[in-house]
Amino acid sequence: MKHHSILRVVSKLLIPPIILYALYVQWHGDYGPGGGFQAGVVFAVAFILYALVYGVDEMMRILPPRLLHALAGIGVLIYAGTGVVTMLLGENFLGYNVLAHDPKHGQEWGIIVVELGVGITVASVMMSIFIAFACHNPPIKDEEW
Amino acid sequence: MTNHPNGKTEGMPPLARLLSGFDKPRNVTRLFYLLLAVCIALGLADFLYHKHGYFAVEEFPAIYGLFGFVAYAAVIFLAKGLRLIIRRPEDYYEPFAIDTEDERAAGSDPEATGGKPHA
Amino acid sequence: MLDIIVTNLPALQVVVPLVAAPVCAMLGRGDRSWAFATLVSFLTFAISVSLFVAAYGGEPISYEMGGWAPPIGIEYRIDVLNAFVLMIVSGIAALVMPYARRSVASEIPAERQAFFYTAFLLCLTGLLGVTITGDAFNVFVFLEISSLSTYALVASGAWRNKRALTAAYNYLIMGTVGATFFVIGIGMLYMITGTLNMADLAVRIAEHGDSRTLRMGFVFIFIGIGLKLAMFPLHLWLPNAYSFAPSAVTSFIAATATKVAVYVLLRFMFTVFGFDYAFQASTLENVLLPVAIVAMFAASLVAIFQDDLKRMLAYSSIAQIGYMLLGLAFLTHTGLVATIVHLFNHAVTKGALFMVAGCFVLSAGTSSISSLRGVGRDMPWTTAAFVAGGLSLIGLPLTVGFISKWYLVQASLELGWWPVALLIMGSSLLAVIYVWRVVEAAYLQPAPEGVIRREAPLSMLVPAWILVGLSIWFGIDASLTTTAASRAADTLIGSSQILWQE
Amino acid sequence: MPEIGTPALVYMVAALIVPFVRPATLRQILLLAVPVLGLLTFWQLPYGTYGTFNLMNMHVGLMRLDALSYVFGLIFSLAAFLALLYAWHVRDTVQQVATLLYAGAGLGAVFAADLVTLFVFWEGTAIASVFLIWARRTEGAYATGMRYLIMQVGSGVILLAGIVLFYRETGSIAFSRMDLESPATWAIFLAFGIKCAFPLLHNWLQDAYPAATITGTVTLSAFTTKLAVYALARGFPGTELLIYIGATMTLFPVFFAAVENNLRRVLAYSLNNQLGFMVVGVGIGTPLALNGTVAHAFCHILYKALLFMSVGAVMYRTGTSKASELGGLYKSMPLTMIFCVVGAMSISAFPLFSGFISKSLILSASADTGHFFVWLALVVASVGVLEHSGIKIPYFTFFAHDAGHRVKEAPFHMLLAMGITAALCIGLGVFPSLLYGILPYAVDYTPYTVTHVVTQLQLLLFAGLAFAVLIRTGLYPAEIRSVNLDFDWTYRRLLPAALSGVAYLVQGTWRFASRIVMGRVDSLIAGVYRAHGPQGPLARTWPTGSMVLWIAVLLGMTLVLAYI
Repeated sequence: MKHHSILRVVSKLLIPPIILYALYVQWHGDYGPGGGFQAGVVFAVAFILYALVYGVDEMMRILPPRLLHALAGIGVLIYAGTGVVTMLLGENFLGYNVLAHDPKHGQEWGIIVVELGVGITVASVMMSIFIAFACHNPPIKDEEW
Repeated sequence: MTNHPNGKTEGMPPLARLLSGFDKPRNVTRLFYLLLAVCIALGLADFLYHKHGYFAVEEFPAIYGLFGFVAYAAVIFLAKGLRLIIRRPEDYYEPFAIDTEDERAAGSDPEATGGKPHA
Repeated sequence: MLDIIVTNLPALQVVVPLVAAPVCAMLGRGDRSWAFATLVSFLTFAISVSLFVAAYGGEPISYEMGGWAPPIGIEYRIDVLNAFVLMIVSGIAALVMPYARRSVASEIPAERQAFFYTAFLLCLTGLLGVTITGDAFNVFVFLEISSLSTYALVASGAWRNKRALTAAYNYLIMGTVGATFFVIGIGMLYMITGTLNMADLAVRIAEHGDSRTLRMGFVFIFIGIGLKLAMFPLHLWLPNAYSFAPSAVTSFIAATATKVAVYVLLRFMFTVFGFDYAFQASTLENVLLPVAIVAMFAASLVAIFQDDLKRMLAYSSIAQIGYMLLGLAFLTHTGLVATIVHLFNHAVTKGALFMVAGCFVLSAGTSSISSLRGVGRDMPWTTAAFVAGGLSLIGLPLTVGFISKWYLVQASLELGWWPVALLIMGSSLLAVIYVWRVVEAAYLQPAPEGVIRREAPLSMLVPAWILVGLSIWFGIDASLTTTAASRAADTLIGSSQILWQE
Repeated sequence: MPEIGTPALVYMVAALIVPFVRPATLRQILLLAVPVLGLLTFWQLPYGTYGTFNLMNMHVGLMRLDALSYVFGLIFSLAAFLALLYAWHVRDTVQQVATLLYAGAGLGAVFAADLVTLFVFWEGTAIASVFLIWARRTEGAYATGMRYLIMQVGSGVILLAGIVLFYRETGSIAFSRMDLESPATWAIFLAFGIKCAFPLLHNWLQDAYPAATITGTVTLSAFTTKLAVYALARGFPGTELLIYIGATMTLFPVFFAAVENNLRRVLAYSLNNQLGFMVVGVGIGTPLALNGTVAHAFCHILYKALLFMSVGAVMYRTGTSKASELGGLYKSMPLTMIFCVVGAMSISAFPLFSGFISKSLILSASADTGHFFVWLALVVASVGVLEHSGIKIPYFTFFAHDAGHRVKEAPFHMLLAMGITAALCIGLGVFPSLLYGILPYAVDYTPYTVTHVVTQLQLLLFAGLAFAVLIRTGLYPAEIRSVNLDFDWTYRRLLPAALSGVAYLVQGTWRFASRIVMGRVDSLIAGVYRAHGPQGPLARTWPTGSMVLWIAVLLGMTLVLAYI
């Protein structure tokens, strides 16, 4: 890919806006269209684009699969943890009302945190899947078939 | 008890030595007469006490004794007759019948019989 | 604190394994994740036992997710029936986990075990979620969680036999078809009623009355779940999935996954579609009854000719599912009791048998019946467990299998369908044949020379024997299971209108 | 001891453990401890029903403790202990486990409060006991065991059929007094009858007991038939039919025993004859008669075990139990001889021996109720008992012509077992109140009256005199190696012969028909295999397409149904 200078320059230019857009979708998910699922995918796309242009190894230097797996788990934990916190505060599971002094604020906080968890998980799972396909390092080698 | 007299008593357990004169013909005859005497005495004893029977026939003196004697003889003779009908050679139910198999298989002491070790 | 736990038990039932799954993935090493997952499975079992105790006597427990009231929010609704199923699922999981350590260690490389247990916990989450939820769409979601993780679990058999990958892929395709049918059905229901809550659905369907869309919806849901529960001609995914999956997985999903699907079918038939007796009855009588009877025979016959023990048991499972569907097809109280009792009994029996098969795989390296010759002498306890489980499969008195058959025969006689009763007994004879084939190989044939097979480790034997013990215990004293089943049948009938017209 | 439902459990658990206990001595000690522990489970328990639960809406009670079952439980435990002590030398775990299971099942059956439990243990005794025969490990023993098993399991199957019918008639499975008025009770009666060796159903007994191992026979003699007597006493007391069945039972074995050469078979016939007394007692059904039955069963188990033990000890040392091969053994085995004579005198009902105090109860009961001919039959049978068990067994074994066996005295543990049993026989004879005190009904009976003692002695001694006379005159039938026909001839010879005759006639047709049928069956199996075999269409699982096709078919079918 070294000689595809146009692709490299353009992608370098594109990646920051993509991430920014992903973050926008993420943080406006509570009252506008969007949310963790979409944001996660868009966010992952930025890194996948990077990997396509610069190679998977480069991407894995930033985000090793181990970290991605952990992030996927952490995302779920953030989601479920919110539910547990509301439970501990005396509401039902995922009953956000108690998260702030005002139920409306509570709902907002709750959604944002939950969506964050979703977003992290989706992004890291997307990237994991991409790496799994892109790396020629499957758990079962071709010769073994 | 008519069989080859065996005067030797050595090698026998002490208790057996005590009994060892038992099968001498002279002693067997003595024993027989002793039994006869006891029987007669028992028959006569019926006259000495008041019998409590369930049935009238029991009142007859020595009826139990006579009945025992007759019934015993009857059983023997009937059995002898029966044997004429039902007796068959030992291998009648062959194969797979225990009657002709080595009985030691049932768990005899292998030393004492000098036989082969069995189950 | 205790108060919080008690009020949130229904949520915890699902949340605990759900939260545990990612944690398990992050723990890394095999042993640590195993220990953690085992702990979680015990915890889950404890929760479901307390839920069962709470639901056994009184009213159904209702739990509102996120505090949103039922028709809009998601509701978890626990009555005797699903509390019973929850207990089966989590109980089997709690027994499979201790069993899994040695079995998994021999079948899956150490660095992958953490993910294996993660998938296992997710599968457990899914199955529990399907059972506990009172929301139709939520059923679909959890069904997918359990199915997806099951695909992964089946595929993880690939380290032992590469065909597991193909089996998992086939299962994925077929399972997805089933799930799609199911979601189409739910879509149709939503189209008509505008609600997804089961209780609310029932009310609105009753108000709405009969319509073609509704019937379409019913048929799609019926077929979709039929595939998930391996109803006879739709069973093709099952033998491969069961025989190529790792042993621990097989004993877990064989004992739980299809049972949960049967539960969903019961729930939709009675609680949701309580609207049209004649139509449902005709579907049951003309489709389910023949399908069930054919399953009892065809699958048993196939089992007779199989050489692989796990495969044989898999076909036997299909036949046993035939019994459960048969009880449902009777559409009487006794029939339902038979179905629910068999649900439990078969879970226990088949769980034990697949565990035994796993022991054979561990020690003999294979589960083919011809290579199990003479194994009765090398592995007496394992083989004895198989014999006891096999007796239950046949339905001998003093085993749970007998209790199920007893109720089935009784149900068929109540209706005067004595040919069906005869067929039930006839198919038991087929079970005698395929169980006997194994017993003959294990006890009567000489062991192949030079083969060393050691008795399975205690950690595997004990769970298998616990299940065998249960299958005998509840075969002798069936009062708990039959009473629970009878109450569950009462709830089902009470929640529907279809049987009222009788 | 904690309440554990049924003492059978102790035996079952022990049977599980025993095969794994090493060394052998520890195992023997454990074995001996089992009957003691079993006894402790019900020894001090107040009367009542224990271990009750609901089995599919039927009330099951594992242990019903009342006066009747208590006596039987006691004697069964005692018999199990003595048999195990006698078998101290046996190292064969098959026999040890079988003995435990058999005794346990016997106890379980005696305590069963309901018919289902009874059935389970009833079959248990059958299946466990056959191993005592098979343990001889010869082909003859195997065939005999099979015949025995068929009869015993047949009894169980008939019992089960009876129970099912009974349940359908009455809706209850409680085991209590029944009347012979429906097919159900007749079936149950027949099942009991087979195990009790009723005439024409008796051959399994004479067939099997001589075939078992030496120690096995001792065990066998105690449980099966007495269990049947118990079951009859529980279920059919006062059934008049039983009086005549019992009277026949006391008489006919006498003749067979007189000409039988195998001493263990002689004892089996004698066992049958003794059962007759008990059955008569059940048939009369008055408290006195039932007391007599129970007492006789109690004493009988002891002295019959003693006789089997002494003949067994002789067999253990000499390797044979045939009268024609034995004789003169008192010189080698004097103690065994004395114990044998004690057993012989007990079974012949000499005063001061246990038979005297129990048999008189039944005789008196029959006379009390005015059954003259029955009473007469019993008296004749008593003479017969003297003949084959009282005289023939000890005489031909220990006296008669010396067969030349010079062997050691029986091993110590056998002597000990025999000694204890002999002591019990005499003890019960001398102190009848020991036994009378535990009988189901209050006993108002004095066995030792002048009349009774004198008449009994007359009967026995004059009969003995007859024997002496016959021996001296050479009229007594000599012991000859032979097989004597009995009713088993019908199924061991007549039936096979008849079958082969019929088979010959039918063969032609059969061959013709079978060729066609077999052809059909073969093609059917082949067809089934084509469809269901590993390569058959029904076992194909890989094509996803066919699955989708099936979904379509099923969906279509259901939709069509939905729209009709």
